[in-house]
Amino acid sequence: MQDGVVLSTVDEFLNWGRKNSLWPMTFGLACCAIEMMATGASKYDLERFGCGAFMATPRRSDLMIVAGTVTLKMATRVKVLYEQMAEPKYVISMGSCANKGGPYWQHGYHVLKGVDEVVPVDVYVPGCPPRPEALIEGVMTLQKKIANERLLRNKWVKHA
Amino acid sequence: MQSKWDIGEPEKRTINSETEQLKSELLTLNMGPQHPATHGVLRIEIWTDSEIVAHAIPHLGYLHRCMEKHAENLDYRGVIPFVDRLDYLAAMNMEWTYVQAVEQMLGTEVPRRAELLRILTGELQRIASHLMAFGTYALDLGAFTPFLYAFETREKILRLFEEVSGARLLYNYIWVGGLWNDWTDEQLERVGQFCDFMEEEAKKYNELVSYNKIFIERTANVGVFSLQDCLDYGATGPVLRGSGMKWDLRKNKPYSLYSEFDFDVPVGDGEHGQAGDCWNRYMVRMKEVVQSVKIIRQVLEKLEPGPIMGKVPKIIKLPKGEVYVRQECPRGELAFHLVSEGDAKQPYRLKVKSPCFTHVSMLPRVAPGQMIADFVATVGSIDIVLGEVDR
Amino acid sequence: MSTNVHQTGSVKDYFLDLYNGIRTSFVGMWITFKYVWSAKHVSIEYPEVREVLPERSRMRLFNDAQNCISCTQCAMACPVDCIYIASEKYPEGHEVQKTSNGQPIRLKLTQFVIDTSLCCYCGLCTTVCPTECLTHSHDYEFSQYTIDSMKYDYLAPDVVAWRDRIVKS
Amino acid sequence: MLNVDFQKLSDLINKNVPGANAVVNTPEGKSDSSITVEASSIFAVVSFLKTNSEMPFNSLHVISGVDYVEHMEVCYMMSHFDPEGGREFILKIKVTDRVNPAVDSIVSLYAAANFQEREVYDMYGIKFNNHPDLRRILCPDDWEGFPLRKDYVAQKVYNGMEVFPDSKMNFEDREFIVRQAMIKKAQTQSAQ
Repeated sequence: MQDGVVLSTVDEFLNWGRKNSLWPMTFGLACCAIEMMATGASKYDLERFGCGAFMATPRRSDLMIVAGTVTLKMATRVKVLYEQMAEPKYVISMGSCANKGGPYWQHGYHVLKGVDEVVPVDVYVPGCPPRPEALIEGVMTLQKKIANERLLRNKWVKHA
Repeated sequence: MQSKWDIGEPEKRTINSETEQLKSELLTLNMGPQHPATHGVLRIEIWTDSEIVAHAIPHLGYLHRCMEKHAENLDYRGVIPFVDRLDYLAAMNMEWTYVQAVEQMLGTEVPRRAELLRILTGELQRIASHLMAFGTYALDLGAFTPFLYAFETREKILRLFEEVSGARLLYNYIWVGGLWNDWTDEQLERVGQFCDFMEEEAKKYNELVSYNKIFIERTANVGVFSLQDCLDYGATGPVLRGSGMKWDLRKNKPYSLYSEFDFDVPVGDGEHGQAGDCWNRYMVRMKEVVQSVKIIRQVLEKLEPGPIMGKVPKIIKLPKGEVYVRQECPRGELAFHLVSEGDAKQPYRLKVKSPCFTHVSMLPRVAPGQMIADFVATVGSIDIVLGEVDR
Repeated sequence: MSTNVHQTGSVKDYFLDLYNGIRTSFVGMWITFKYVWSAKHVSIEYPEVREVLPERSRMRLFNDAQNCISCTQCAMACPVDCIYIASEKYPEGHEVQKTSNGQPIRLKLTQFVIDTSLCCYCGLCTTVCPTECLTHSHDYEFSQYTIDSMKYDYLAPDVVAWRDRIVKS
Repeated sequence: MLNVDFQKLSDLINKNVPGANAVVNTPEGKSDSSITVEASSIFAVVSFLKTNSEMPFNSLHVISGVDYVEHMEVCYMMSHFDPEGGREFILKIKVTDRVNPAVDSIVSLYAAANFQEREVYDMYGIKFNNHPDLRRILCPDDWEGFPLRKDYVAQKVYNGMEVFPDSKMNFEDREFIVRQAMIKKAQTQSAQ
């Protein structure tokens, strides 16, 4: 109870709101984008997690799913898109290519070796491409992370 | 005579007399790389005069993954996973084309059952790819429901592919000399059931979208590629057929066992609009789905038990030489120019002729004079996959 | 010029267009409306209900280190070079163990690392394995917070516990 | 290859285009034949192929480059779309100058050549004279080097981003392997 009842409750409430209304950006790069679309479609239905409202603009989205290979030409654009997103913002790196360059890591002179070189990544989803379930699991992992955020407590509570 | 590519200086181009009088300045609009309607990371610089496109410049390379460089560093079997990732919506057809190129140089005899099953998977993949084209095209034009139907049907094919190959999207299933796994009778039976289902479904999609008056108004007479343009730019596949040329490699240069099969080659006939416009291009795909079902039915009749793998050396080394192998893929003719220097485990050069690359180069030709919304419809109708454009 | 100019026709054409527009829209809506009662439930409610994966599904790689003979064929076949194997000779007088299918283990495996964040799940490594110790498991739920935890050391002690988890689920 | 009599075609080219020097390459085995012409006459040859009445080619499929270290080759895949009977064949030219290679552009004959030539320029650095818009197409405009040449070494840093960052290259694991291999080699040598 060192954080205080009020702050904890308010934090929990804020986190609950944040984690259940993650709006991803419509941002497909390569093969994984197809699986991302499949996740949003009827069989897997990402909407069940409050995460299915794919927004066409970065300004009103909270989650960027980097689905596919990030090339050096694209990397600066990814960064610009990330910077345009309003706080709080989260990044899921989906698939091997976005994680670490994937199959193109060895001779890919034009491939960025992992999207974490340009934007901070919250959750890495493995797979090439990941199954839709794997992406959903990644979203759930992100929700767990958001649920443990100490938004107000970090601001107000002093730790010993 | 003004050559085809040259559409004039953007500044000097006159749209119509009205805009000439207004003397409006051209506005540069940047579509992409992140844009819902460009199907990936295509960036198109559009010079617009109010709502009318005066000039469109495609900028490619946002997904340039150096596949051709990788191919020069990998052994012949190891290239297949990379070939998959070219056109990730039609991975089976990509594999098949590459494998055919290697087999032609190697002189491998592929067993009959393997060839038939390749046709089966290739046609199933064509259906899946066209379903995707159908769903996303409807999505581009503002209809969301067809997307859900298309994906629901596509999942059935993906489930079959996953059972037989182990992956949903990028299979690595067609190997040099044959196939990785065999289809069981139970799976083939389900393919037959799927054929019945797909025929009904195609009728439903046509009622739902194709013959919808609003859809026809959006697409008919929009983005017309004349036949001469198509030939000049080297367009293939549904784009060429949509413009009225009855050219299909499966008929005109039958590879594999396609000469044994009875099917039609649908062409854009101008039922609505005129040949070469978005509606006819789109309709060619929908008709091809029915033809693919027809081919699959014939495969199921012809299939007999037998081996699925031919004789292939453990380490593949090709003799010195080169081949240029073309195949009819869902998006057009895919071709591989495979050069081998002999005595090497790697290809010396693997050039991919991607159909979408050609089709993207046609956009500057068709764009001038279109509304922006019509331009989106045109980009959607050529059904590009950026993995294949940029490679 | 390819703009979509509405054809100006007679009044009859105008009303025919209107009628066709409404009729075809209703045809489409009727198809969608039929889903209200005739639709099958297609959504898989994932965390609670899981789709049974086909037998050949290729998900996370698993190496049973006890059966590995350090032949490095998988590392050679891997098109993306994400398998790192190292081995050394057993000291003299060591009793040669055998794998489950009877192959002698002549080398001592000292490192078997797979970088999952590079793996492209193509399945080429599993097909060349002579002892079938390297397999694709059906486990796909392993998203991580850090990139370093994507690298799997199959000689680590906790890997057995991880395998038990797969076998159970 | 489809419906092409190579000998007849090369004779046709030689007869109608002076200085073309068309030679048929007939390889062993199952490889495809091709026709090599002089690089300087490529425009005339393609122009002839497009307009002649005996064996016309109404479409250009693709332009591909191959780097044979001592020389480079540009391959033009000519194609004829005709439901009655199609044709296709590979037309080749050799480019010997590696420092400043240049050939004539054929964009004014086939619009398809526009993007294809840009790609060959991007990958091999072969300049095309009279090309309307010869820029890089796949790589960024400020990219260094021509990636598909055999002697290409990728640049280290592009735009502030490392192309092959050390932290992502798994050096520790691979070094371990290399070290093990060296030990093994030393052991075998000492045994001998």
